[in-house]
Amino acid sequence: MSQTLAEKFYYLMKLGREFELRCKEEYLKGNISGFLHLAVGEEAVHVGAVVGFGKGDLFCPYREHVLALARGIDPRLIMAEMFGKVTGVSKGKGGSMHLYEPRLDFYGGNAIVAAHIPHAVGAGYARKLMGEKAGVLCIFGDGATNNGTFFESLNMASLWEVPVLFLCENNQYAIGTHISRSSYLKDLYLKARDYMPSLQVDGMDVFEVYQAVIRAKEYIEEYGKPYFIEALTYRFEGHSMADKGDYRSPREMEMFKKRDPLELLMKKSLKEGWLTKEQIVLIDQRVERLIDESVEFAKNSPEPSEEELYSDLYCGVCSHVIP
Amino acid sequence: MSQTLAEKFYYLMKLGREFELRCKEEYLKGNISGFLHLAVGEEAVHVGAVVGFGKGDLFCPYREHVLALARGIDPRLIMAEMFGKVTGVSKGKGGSMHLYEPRLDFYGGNAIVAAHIPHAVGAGYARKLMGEKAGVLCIFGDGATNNGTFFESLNMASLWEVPVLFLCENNQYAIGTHISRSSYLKDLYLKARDYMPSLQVDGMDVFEVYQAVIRAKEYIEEYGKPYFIEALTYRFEGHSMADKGDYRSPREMEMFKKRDPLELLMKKSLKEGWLTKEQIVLIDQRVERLIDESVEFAKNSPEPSEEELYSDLYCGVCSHVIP
Amino acid sequence: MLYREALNLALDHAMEHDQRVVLLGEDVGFYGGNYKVTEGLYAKYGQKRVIDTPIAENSIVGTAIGMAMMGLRPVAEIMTANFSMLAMDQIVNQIPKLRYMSGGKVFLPLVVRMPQGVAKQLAAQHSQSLEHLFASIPGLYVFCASDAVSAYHGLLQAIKMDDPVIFLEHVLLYGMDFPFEPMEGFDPLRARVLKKGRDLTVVSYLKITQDVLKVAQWLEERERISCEVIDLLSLRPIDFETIYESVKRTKRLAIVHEAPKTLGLGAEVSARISEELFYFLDAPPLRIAGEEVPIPYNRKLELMAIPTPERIYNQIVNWGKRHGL
Amino acid sequence: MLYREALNLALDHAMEHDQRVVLLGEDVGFYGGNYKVTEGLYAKYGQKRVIDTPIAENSIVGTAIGMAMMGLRPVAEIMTANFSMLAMDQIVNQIPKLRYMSGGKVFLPLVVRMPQGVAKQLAAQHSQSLEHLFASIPGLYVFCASDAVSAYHGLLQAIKMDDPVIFLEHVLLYGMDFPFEPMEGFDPLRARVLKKGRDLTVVSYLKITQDVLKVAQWLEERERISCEVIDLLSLRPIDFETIYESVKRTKRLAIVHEAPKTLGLGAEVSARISEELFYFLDAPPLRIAGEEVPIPYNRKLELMAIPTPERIYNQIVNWGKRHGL
Ligand SMILES: Cc1ncc(C[n+]2csc(CCOP(=O)(O)OP(=O)(O)O)c2C)c(N)n1
Ligand SMILES: Cc1ncc(C[n+]2csc(CCOP(=O)(O)OP(=O)(O)O)c2C)c(N)n1
Ligand SMILES: [Mg+2]
Ligand SMILES: [Mg+2]
Repeated sequence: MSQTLAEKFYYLMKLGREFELRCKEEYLKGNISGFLHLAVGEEAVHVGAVVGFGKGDLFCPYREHVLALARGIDPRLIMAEMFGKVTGVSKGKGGSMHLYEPRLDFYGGNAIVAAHIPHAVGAGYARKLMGEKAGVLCIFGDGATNNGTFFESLNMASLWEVPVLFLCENNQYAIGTHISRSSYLKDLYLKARDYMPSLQVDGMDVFEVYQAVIRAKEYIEEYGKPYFIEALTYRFEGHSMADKGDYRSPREMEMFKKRDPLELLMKKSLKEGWLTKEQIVLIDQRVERLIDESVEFAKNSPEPSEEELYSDLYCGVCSHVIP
Repeated sequence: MSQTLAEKFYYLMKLGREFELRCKEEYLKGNISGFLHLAVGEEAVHVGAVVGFGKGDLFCPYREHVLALARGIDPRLIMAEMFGKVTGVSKGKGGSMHLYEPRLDFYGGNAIVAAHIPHAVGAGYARKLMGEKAGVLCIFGDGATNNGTFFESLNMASLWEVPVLFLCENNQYAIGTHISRSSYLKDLYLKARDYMPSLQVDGMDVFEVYQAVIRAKEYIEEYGKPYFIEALTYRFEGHSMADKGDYRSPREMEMFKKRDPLELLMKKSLKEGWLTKEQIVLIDQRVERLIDESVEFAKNSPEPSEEELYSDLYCGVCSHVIP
Repeated sequence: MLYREALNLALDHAMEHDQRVVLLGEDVGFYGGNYKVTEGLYAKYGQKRVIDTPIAENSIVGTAIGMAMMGLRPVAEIMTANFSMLAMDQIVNQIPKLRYMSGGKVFLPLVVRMPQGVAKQLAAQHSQSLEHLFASIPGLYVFCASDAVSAYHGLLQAIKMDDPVIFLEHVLLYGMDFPFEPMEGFDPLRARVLKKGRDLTVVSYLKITQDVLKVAQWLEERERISCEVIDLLSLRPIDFETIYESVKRTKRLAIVHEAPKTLGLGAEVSARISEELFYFLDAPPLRIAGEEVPIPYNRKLELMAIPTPERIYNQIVNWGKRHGL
Repeated sequence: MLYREALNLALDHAMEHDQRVVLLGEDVGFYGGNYKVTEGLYAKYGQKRVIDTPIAENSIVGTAIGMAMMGLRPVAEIMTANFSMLAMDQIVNQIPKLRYMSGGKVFLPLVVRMPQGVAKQLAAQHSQSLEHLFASIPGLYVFCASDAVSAYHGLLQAIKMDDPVIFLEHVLLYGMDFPFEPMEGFDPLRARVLKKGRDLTVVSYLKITQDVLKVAQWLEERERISCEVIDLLSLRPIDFETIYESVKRTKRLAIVHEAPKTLGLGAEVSARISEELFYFLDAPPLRIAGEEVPIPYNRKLELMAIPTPERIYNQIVNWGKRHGL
């Protein structure tokens, strides 16, 4: 069990890491533009949560490449989106912050902080009303928990008994502002504890995240009610490509890099015998191939045609259920 | 001490009660229009808080006649405002929901639920920055505590150490919606307890409100930090003149009317010997005279002239401090 | 039939035939709605489909979006348009962009209903007309209704559509009684010609259409000026074809609305007519609109701030005199 | 001088001379501002006067209002205009109404600064131009700046005013370098005639004014069309006097902006010019504006969605041909 899991985690986290580092390269080459937010350092949260949650809808912030990959969206389609190509998951109209794949229950990518949180609540409400019990996973940052919409959503979810797992990835920063300068409460799970079960986990340990999410998912499905997890993590890169991230002390950065979730997982897996060096090399090679293919695919894909400017704005159709 | 206080409370609460009942009459006669929200039943909160708080800025919701009277605004000017006359505190342009008197540190009257809460935080910040320590009293309803702006304000006030007393008058209803249908937490002081000292008081007992506010004020002035009080109360009338309030059971209404704050105060004052029957009669007469005068004044006051339509929109002047 | 009853009928009809239709908003359930538009529906459809919400406008619209993404067809009520300013992030940044940004993968069959306008002495924060804010946003539909028939059919059509619609009502219309006869083939995207005329085309919408009809009669009777009255049922998109067709005949256009003139809907209509029919026009398009002030509480000032039938009449007559009508 | 440096200079100057001036917003303090407009001010004036805020736009503006009521002169930064939609309650329902509703008793000497517009592939939620939403609200002033001089003086003047001002910047201007010479008697309420011309008046503002200047040169060189270029520094109120004066001479008006055409500022300018100068006009006023879509991520589509210098040029030439220019 741990073996299969370790392999899966390592694959997805490595894929996430390398995919994003490649995005960075392609950004510097000018193939990707706009805001590019990397989750390097936060892969354990993203992968642990998505794998642990399993079936159910995902609502994500703009830092969502790894989440999309973990959900199983084809990396080629994601890379094509970043390149602004018509083959991208959002036809090249969304870009890095707006990846969508409803067939895999993946609902973005949203570039307005906290705005997707009520979407998740509404989605959970709908699923429950329609008799499904999988529930919804909603991911957002520490900064988002200072926004009123977050609180409104906590209240609605608990009041209406909506099956949502609120997952706060606390990387301590909102762009250049440390949490101590923006939130009176530093332990963010406190913000939810009066509304629902709420706890804090080590977001650098993919197993810990995974297990907490599994438990949360069980609770959500059993009771049809919300749950809150705060995962402590850190982003190794700047906020976006426009930010060097140098407002953080080298000491602080070092401290967290020592707990690189990917390395932690690798070391533990080797030590516990879940993975061999050879397996790791094989996975690494597979990841590299996949990413090369993705970039190739993206490069060779066509741009959207001019007609796309006005397509996808309105559906222009009506339901015929109502006479 | 209790004697002087009892007299003061009785006078202000009686004035508030009779003033509002008279407003209702004048409304039915067509002399007052628009939304008229009465605080009948909630006078102990309004009077206890304003008297207890003493010096400092007041920020109120739209149910603010009694608060304005307790702050010492001339009832004639309030009544004139209700009549839409140019002699009103807001020149007849604001009406019932928008009473302003900055000379008495009274800053409205706001008709958007919860919108004035950040104003109070900003005001407190400014006062503290300018070296004043009186702080700010901010009053709002139970319904307002479900709005995101409320939470944003709690966070800012505690983070920035702003001297604000947040006073929630929990009358259990937001228009026709009972608190149990709008808030997961029914004890509203819980919403603030992680941010600042926070407690619940009996809002029908003016002494209890008063004493809690005195203690809160001491804390605010000493530490320059925020404080939260939830006062449990009830409104005896409908939400506004447009609402009959009949979504509440007669049983519930009766139960609360037995705890009419004005009667509670009167009984206690008589029993404790703080007030005599004769004193009460004298106060009642004084109140009646004052209200009659207010209505007379309002009636005899002129309407705003046509030029007033475009006045008070912009100041059109500049500060000369900056060269 | 009362306007509010027509709206209620539309909601009831939609909920009865489509399980996916749900209502949400402040006081819409147990209380029956602040303006009683949802009365009776809570009892009939239960609290899971008629949802009382906290006072949290941004998240009311936000949850409606999530519901719509999953296949429900939510109708959210914002108690009045004034409070929709709290929901502007969801209305401007989310609703009209999600389908586009997702390359068509997400669609939002939702309606956000709200009343607006000047009632009587509700003062500045409760008297606004804000249609132009919504109507300026690509990706939204903005519908409105000026009587019971357009209320019933317009709202029903908005619910049926797979696209998001902002549906505007007017506080003063709720209690007004109108003849009501359900009709076939009602299309809110087409403007209605409520009265044929020769000399002048008058465009309006919502409550003020009722005033315009009265003014048109006065003009006919007192000045022998024959107005063609066009009632817009959609403010985004605006059915310009119907307006062009009319103005080509009348050679003159007036547009009347309650919102202040500056950047109001009249600006767009006037600009478009100049662009398309410049050489047809016998007079500059006339805008009759609210004053550039917040709405004051005092009744006299309040009535000065918005176009009354008298003022509409006088402005048309004076403009007509200046421009050879 | 860079545009962002000019803004920084204005803030610094104001803070140095007036203790009551405070700054607040996300990342404005320790970090120096997302676009570095407030760089250095935190170190110079301390954290009490340069206040880092949580991500809570409605309450950022709300606290600024409270500060202004007490006599401070806050300058709030909203990181980009897109996020101002979260603050619309305070911007629409509070700021422009408080003075009026209080019969003049409360005044709000505050500025809300924000950049807007299309940068490069930031997609629909980060690329909006929303000036018309603010400019339609009575009680607000809406200023903007198209170069370093107007940035410096415009912002400084906004801070000096006892009235509330929404101050719009453009994301693409921040890094642009301009000649800078402080001037006497700068008045943001007056539009600037940046270039004199005979055949046509072109009105614009913010970044696109820079494009218009380029287009005016091309038109002169290639088509011998002489444009008068007017740069608006205030969008509410608009200085129509300056526009009238110009159009009376040129007989033709074009207005250019990045926001979508429908209900954009061009609608108001066009409508007003028709109303006031109907008999002077040799051609219908021309609006050159953004397309009616959210801004797409793909660069090719993005550039199709907004007026580029080439497209401005072509539209003017074609319109000129149709209308005898
Ligand atoms: C409502 C809103 N305000 C401001 C921004 C600008 N902004 C983008 S990301 C960000 C910081 C968010 O921090 P956090 O929620 O902790 O997420 P992280 O970036 O750390 O993953 C800000 C302020 C925005 N996108 N939306
Ligand atoms: C933002 C906003 N939403 C809705 C309303 C309509 N409204 C006016 S009062 C009210 C109820 C407020 O309840 P509460 O805060 O408990 O105050 P109370 O009336 O009980 O004193 C509502 C929903 C409003 N004025 N503002
Ligand atoms: Mg963060
Ligand atoms: Mg209440």
